Amino acid sequence: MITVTIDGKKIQVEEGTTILKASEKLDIKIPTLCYHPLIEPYAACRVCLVEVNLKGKTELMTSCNTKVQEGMEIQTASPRALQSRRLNVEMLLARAPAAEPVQRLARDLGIEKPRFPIKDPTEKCILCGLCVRACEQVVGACAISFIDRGIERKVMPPFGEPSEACIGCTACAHFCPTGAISYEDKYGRKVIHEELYLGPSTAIRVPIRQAVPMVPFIDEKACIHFKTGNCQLCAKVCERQAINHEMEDEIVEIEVGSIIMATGFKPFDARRIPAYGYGRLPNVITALEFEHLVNASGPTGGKILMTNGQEPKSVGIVHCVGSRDEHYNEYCSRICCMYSLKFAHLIKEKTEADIYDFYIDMRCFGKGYEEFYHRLLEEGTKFIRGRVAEITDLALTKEEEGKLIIRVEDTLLGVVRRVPVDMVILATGIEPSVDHNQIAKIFNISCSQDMFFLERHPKLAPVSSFSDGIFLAGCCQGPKDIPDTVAQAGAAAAEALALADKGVFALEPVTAEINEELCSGCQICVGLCPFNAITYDREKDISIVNDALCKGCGTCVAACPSGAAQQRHFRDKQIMAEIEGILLL
Amino acid sequence: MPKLTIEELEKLREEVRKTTFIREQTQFRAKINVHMGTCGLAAGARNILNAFLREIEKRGLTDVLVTTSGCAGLCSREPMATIEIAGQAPVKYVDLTEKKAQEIFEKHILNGEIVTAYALGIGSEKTDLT
Amino acid sequence: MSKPKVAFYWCASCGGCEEAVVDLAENILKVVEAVDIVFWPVALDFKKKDVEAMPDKSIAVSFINGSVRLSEQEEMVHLLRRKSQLVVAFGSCAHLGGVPGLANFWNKETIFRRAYFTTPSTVNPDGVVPQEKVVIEGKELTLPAFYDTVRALDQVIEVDYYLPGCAPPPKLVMDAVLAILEGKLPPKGSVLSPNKSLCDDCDRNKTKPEKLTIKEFKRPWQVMLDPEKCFLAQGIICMGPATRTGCEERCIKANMPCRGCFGPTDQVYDQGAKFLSALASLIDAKDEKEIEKIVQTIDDPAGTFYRFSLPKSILGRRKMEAIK
Amino acid sequence: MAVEKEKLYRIHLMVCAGTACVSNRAFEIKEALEKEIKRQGLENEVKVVTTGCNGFCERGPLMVVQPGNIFYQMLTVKEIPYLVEEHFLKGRPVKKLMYQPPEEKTPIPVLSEIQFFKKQVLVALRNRGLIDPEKIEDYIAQDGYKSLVKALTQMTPEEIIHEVTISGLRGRGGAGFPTGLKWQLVRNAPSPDGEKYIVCNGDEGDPGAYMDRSILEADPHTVIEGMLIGAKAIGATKGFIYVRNEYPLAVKRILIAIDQARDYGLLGHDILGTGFNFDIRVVRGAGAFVCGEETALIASIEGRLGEPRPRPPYPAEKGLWGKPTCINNVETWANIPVIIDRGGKWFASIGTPTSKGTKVFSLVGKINNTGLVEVPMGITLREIIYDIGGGIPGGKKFKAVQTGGPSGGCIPAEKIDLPIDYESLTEAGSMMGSGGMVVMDEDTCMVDVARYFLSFTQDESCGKCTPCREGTKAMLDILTRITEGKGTEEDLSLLEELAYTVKETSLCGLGKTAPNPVLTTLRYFRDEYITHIRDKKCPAHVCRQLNVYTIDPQICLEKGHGCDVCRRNCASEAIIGAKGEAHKIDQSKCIKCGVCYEVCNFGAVKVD
Amino acid sequence: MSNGSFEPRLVGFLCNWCSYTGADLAGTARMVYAPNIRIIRVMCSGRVDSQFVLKAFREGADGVLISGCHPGDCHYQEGNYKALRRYKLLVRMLEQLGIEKERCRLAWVSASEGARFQQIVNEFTDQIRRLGPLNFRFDGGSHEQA
Repeated sequence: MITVTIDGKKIQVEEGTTILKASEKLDIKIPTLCYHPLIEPYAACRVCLVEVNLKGKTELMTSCNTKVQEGMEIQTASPRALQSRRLNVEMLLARAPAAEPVQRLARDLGIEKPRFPIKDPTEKCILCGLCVRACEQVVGACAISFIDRGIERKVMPPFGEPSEACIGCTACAHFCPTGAISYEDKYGRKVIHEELYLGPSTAIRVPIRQAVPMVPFIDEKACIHFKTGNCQLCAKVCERQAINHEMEDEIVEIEVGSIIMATGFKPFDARRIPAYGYGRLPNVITALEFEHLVNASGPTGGKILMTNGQEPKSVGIVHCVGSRDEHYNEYCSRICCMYSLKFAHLIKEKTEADIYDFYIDMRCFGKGYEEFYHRLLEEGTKFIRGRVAEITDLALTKEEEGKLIIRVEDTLLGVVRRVPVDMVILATGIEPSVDHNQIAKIFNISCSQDMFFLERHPKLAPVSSFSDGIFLAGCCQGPKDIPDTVAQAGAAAAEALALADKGVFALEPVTAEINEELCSGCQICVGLCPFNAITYDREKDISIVNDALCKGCGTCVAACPSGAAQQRHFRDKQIMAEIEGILLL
Repeated sequence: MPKLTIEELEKLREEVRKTTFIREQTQFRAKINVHMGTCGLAAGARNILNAFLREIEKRGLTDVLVTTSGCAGLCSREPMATIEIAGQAPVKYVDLTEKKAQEIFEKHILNGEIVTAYALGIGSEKTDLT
Repeated sequence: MSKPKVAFYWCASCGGCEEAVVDLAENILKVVEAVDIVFWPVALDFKKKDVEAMPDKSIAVSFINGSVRLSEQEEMVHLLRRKSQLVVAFGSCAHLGGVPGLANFWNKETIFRRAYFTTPSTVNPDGVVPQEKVVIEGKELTLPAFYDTVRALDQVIEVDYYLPGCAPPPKLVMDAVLAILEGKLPPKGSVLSPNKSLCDDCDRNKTKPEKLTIKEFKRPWQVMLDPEKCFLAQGIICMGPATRTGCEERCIKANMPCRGCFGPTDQVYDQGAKFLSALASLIDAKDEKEIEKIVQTIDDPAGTFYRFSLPKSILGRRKMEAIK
Repeated sequence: MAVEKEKLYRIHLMVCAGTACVSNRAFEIKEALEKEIKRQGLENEVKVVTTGCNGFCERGPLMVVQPGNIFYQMLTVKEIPYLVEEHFLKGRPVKKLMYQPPEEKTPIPVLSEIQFFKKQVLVALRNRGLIDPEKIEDYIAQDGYKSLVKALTQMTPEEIIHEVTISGLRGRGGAGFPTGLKWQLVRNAPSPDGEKYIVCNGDEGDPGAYMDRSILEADPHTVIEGMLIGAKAIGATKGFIYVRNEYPLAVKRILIAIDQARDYGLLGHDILGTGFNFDIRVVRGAGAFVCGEETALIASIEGRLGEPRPRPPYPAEKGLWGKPTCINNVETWANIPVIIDRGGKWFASIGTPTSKGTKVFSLVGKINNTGLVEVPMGITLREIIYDIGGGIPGGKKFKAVQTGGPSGGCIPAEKIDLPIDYESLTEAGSMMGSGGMVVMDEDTCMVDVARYFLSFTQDESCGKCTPCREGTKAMLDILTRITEGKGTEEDLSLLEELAYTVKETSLCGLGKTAPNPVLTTLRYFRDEYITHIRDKKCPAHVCRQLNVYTIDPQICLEKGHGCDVCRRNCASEAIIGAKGEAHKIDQSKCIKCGVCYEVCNFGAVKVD
Repeated sequence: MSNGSFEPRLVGFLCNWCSYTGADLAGTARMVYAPNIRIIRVMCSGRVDSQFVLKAFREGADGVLISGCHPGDCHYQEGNYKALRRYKLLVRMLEQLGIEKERCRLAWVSASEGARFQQIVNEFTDQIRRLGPLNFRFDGGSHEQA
């Protein structure tokens, strides 16, 4: 351990600590510009100079990188240090007048105006090199570096053209102390949002604050480590060393008796209706985004705000977005009406905005639903019956300026109306989940017209699929709200338990069987069986019937060209005899 | 040039020094001055000069200086050369031939005895020697 | 005791089976040593009365190929049945009725009209038609009767064994002859070939897709046939799955689909109908009009499915009254 | 092993082929000589040898005839035939081509007698003019690689370092860090995989300094031998010679030397069969002055942006690719073989108590004998300027001398008797630096000198740290304003504050020494700054904006008869007057370009 | 059901889940339908092999009815589709064998359509009666005839 005195205070620190860190322990603040705790010190801005007296020799040293030595006496604000710091800051102010940290530092040091000519009043870059070093040390992409020399020195990608090495991770923008780096994607839209932003923020994040378990996860697509093998800052700063980038998903295979398919649904992508302007017009948000907005643990802590951060004065809720529409989905998604009413109620409660609700038919089928609808009517929500044609920001009259105009044909009044609102919530419907088809293929579940899973029988076996032992629950079988889903889940669980409880599986008596000596392995029967009960054994070159799966329809027996397949109780011989007997007289 | 060992380096040093010594050497034991006036040249002074050089080379001597000078005036007795051993008076030899030159080199330069048969006269015309 | 007597007889057939005997190449010598051929009208000048002169059951085995179309053939077959211990139906015609059996779509009258009148190359102004009896110059000439229906051998006499194949392969014939000589014969009435369908040892079987379906049926000449791929997977009708194996896939190896000449396996009553059920099930369509369109792409279902086995099919022939 | 037999010649013509003489058409002289010798049939007797820089650049192209050490200078192709016949054939040296000191009548034939060479003590330049740099045999003949054999076979690394330490040799690059100590540090520094490097710093960015160049051109092998000995001492495995790409001839010759050394088994694997491995790679500098600084040089060799990094860690602990690295200047390496050969004590006998050995200075500027001089430490300025340099041309008064290039400072005339060594120069506000010595006479404007050197360091600043990048530019702006007569009093104090801060807070040597020219000129010639600011006058008339050009009507009329030359050349039509009349300058239009002053043959134009 | 003494003999292959139940419903609901039809129960219409149809005609049936669930209703999902495909190809072959297309009919009858079954059978019987007897005889041997 090394003892040094800083501004008169004695302190003991391990070997190798820098003067800056030592003074931080004594919460003495030394100004820095080109220093960042997570990056190797660069000692280029010379603002962190302090006067150091070691064995009689006093010298100005940069505190960010000089390591303490036994018996050092350090003065962080000695006149000599202050004077040199002031001149350096003054020179930096002349170079980058618009850089806030420099302005702040200049004010602290009492500099009004730099005595040197200002080349560009809007210049922010102070050439501290943090961006270059972050790109090299943290990200490992080395996409930008300093070019030119002396006064002409600036930060550029090679030849000034966009560099392929850049992986667009905006690390440089985040490390830049003066905001000199702005970032746009190729459409010129600001990627680092100044305004409210509902999307994911960082590569390592807690999904939502109400997530169970409330544990952060690493989004591999966004995390730099999986792109360049570097960074791992999160692992560095995590005190409990709980982050290990090498962990990978494991595929675990378990033998089960029955499977309950609860693969859920995917909300309708509102972008598919360009007329509603989602993704193009600000403040047109989907129901899920509003849910995120109004949630207490959401980005705004539950306050309903527009992207510019103010409260909307008028809100439009549009029903049946993507449902009951032959261009998209003909079925009704059942849940949109009720959650739209909930939204209307929440908006009324949290803001003074007046609410317009555009519906076709108000489907309040559940217990207490209709009563809730009447409460909404009393609260003064304006219900307009008609499908919304378009949402546009093209104002025709004065008060429509800066508003979102909802064009709708009001079928009760029989007139086309233009309703200007501040914010529009699109009540998007329900669609089969993203990987619905693959799952259906894996579990050999057939789909009904509307692409949801087909139950074996709507009334007699609503929760079981055609393959025995595979049951369906929730929206994967069709749009439904939470009460119905819970009920169905209970039924599916009961069915599964019933199966498990029996322990024994009653075989169908009338199944088909294939005589091994006669079967030539022509596989014609394999393709016919809707229950995949027949599999072709490549080594023995014969087809084999799985008694558990065979339902006994006999289609394969009729089609077996060599007569090797027979159906118990309905053998060819038996039916031939029946025909002869029946036609005797 | 294959890699050298230390001995070979030293041998090479001696070898090369034999030809570059004249760049540094300032004192010499003997000086041969071949007169290369136009007449001398015509009479074959060049061969004589080369003969002397060969002799030095053969023996690898590093203390014998060979210079030329203009016509010594006695054109009829060309080719001529003045041999001077340090500290002794210069001796002028006349009507030289290569064989005579070799003989003079052995007797006069190496053993120091003047070959009176071929000598014209002893003593120098000039006093200082630069 | 003396060598067993063997008889060959040739009824309504193309004669290919007679040559098949010669196909044994050098093995024919072994056969000739072992047996004594007493009746082989196609090769040597045997006469009917020679057979009549033999005592009953004196022929060990008689190989009868060809189906029965004329009264003469019927008579000879009955004669041979009487004279021999074992009768072997040699070849598809004897075994199933063969290609001649396809005539059962017509009767005698329509056949004679086609043969002697309407074929373009026939010039028969006088309408001369062969008669069973005719007197020329005072002498009476007789011809055998021409039946309306062609019958397979076992539909006329009792047959002990069948040698399938439109021209049974020499290996099969050799095995049969040896079996007979050594007396190691399977139970009477069985077909001397394995009781599985061709797919069992066809190399193309492994190229069948997991779910075999057919969108459109095509004739072999309409498609560049892939030498490795299963014909059904290429939309070509191949009777392999419904036909008994044993022919070592000589047609398929020549890149042509199997036409079913070995006949059905034992469990199948009617090769044509059975194959129809199998093939129809593979049609890849659910809508009725769509199925109708695909079915139309098969030109001649009965002709294709009953190419060798019409007489032995359940119905055996086209309904007489329906023939005009 | 028979080395290709060298023929014995009776005369060797040592033609100087340093860059200066080459640019003075030395190679044409050589061809002319060879042609002439052939014509005279002397090709078997007279050998023409091209050597490195002889040092007396003022008098190039030059040649030394051996034996006899006859020195010919300012040769022209025209005189070669006469020279060959007269001297080489007839043996009569040609007087009119010999060096004749300005005041005396008789030429001095023998080189060693010439004043310029007499006071010089050659250690680093010992083989100057004696060997053909492109022939290793010549170097070996001059006891080349003898020290290497001694070091490899008879000395342990510690003994070598001990010898260098007691020799008192200090870094010739400019900082003057004791070489022995540096070698000891690098030897002791731990290296995980045992890898250590030594580097020869041939960047020599200072304008006016070219001693490294002439050593590399004249005697590359001494550097190689020095590095080999250093490698043995330190335990380095690889060596780099970092040479400015602006020295093409030096690069060519060092590469040839390395190849020849490798062929002879003096470099690479199992050197001289002693099992010692060491190889050298030449890295060409891209022309950044900052890359002369140790850490920037390392970055440049590693292929990174040439910018210095803070120290510690010093290159001795963590240098090239993180391994311990010893960086020494070309001249430092050149001294090593001599020290090993003749012993540290002999080397220590030369020089002052604190600065041992000799130093090569490039004597340039207002001096008669421009050239390279190697003088023992402790020699006084006066001896260098007057005895060796031959005084100031044109009888002008000596005003000051600038040492250490742009990082150095100016030493005024009063300090002419200052003995030259590291401490004395630093104390005087300048520094030894690489050895550039620019002599200035009364016609030099000190402010302009400061401005020139500052414009150099400002342009060469790598721009990494704020004080150097911004400070040099600010100082330059102020100095430019002063030279244009727009300077104010505050400018002066701001200039001083800037100079002090840049010197104190810059990250690397360049920044720390850039203000020296300003600080020393302010310290010794503050009055000149005042006259520039207050009187808006430049005593030396160098700052043209401050000059006032007038035409003396009388001289113009009587001597020049109104020849109108000045009016025709005046670009801004500031001169009025017709032919035959006295001309006048309209001060409002005059942009003070000074053309009229130059073209007027009659001295009618006056400047004050 | 008059026109002379010819009473057509019909064979019906009914699928167990729909047609057979439908026929049973017709019966329990006392819906009279022509007795000419003789019913053979199979688990699914997909089980009906073309051999059975030929066999029926061979044994003297004048008409054959194949009946299964409506497409999409099949208890085994796709059995009826296979029956439809075989029927389409079979009727073409029957025509070639001299049996009129009408003599073989495919009809979808679901479990609740007792009335529809009655109407189909009666109508089918009249149709065959109009067509007259098939009496498929020929002088060739058959299996039994030795």
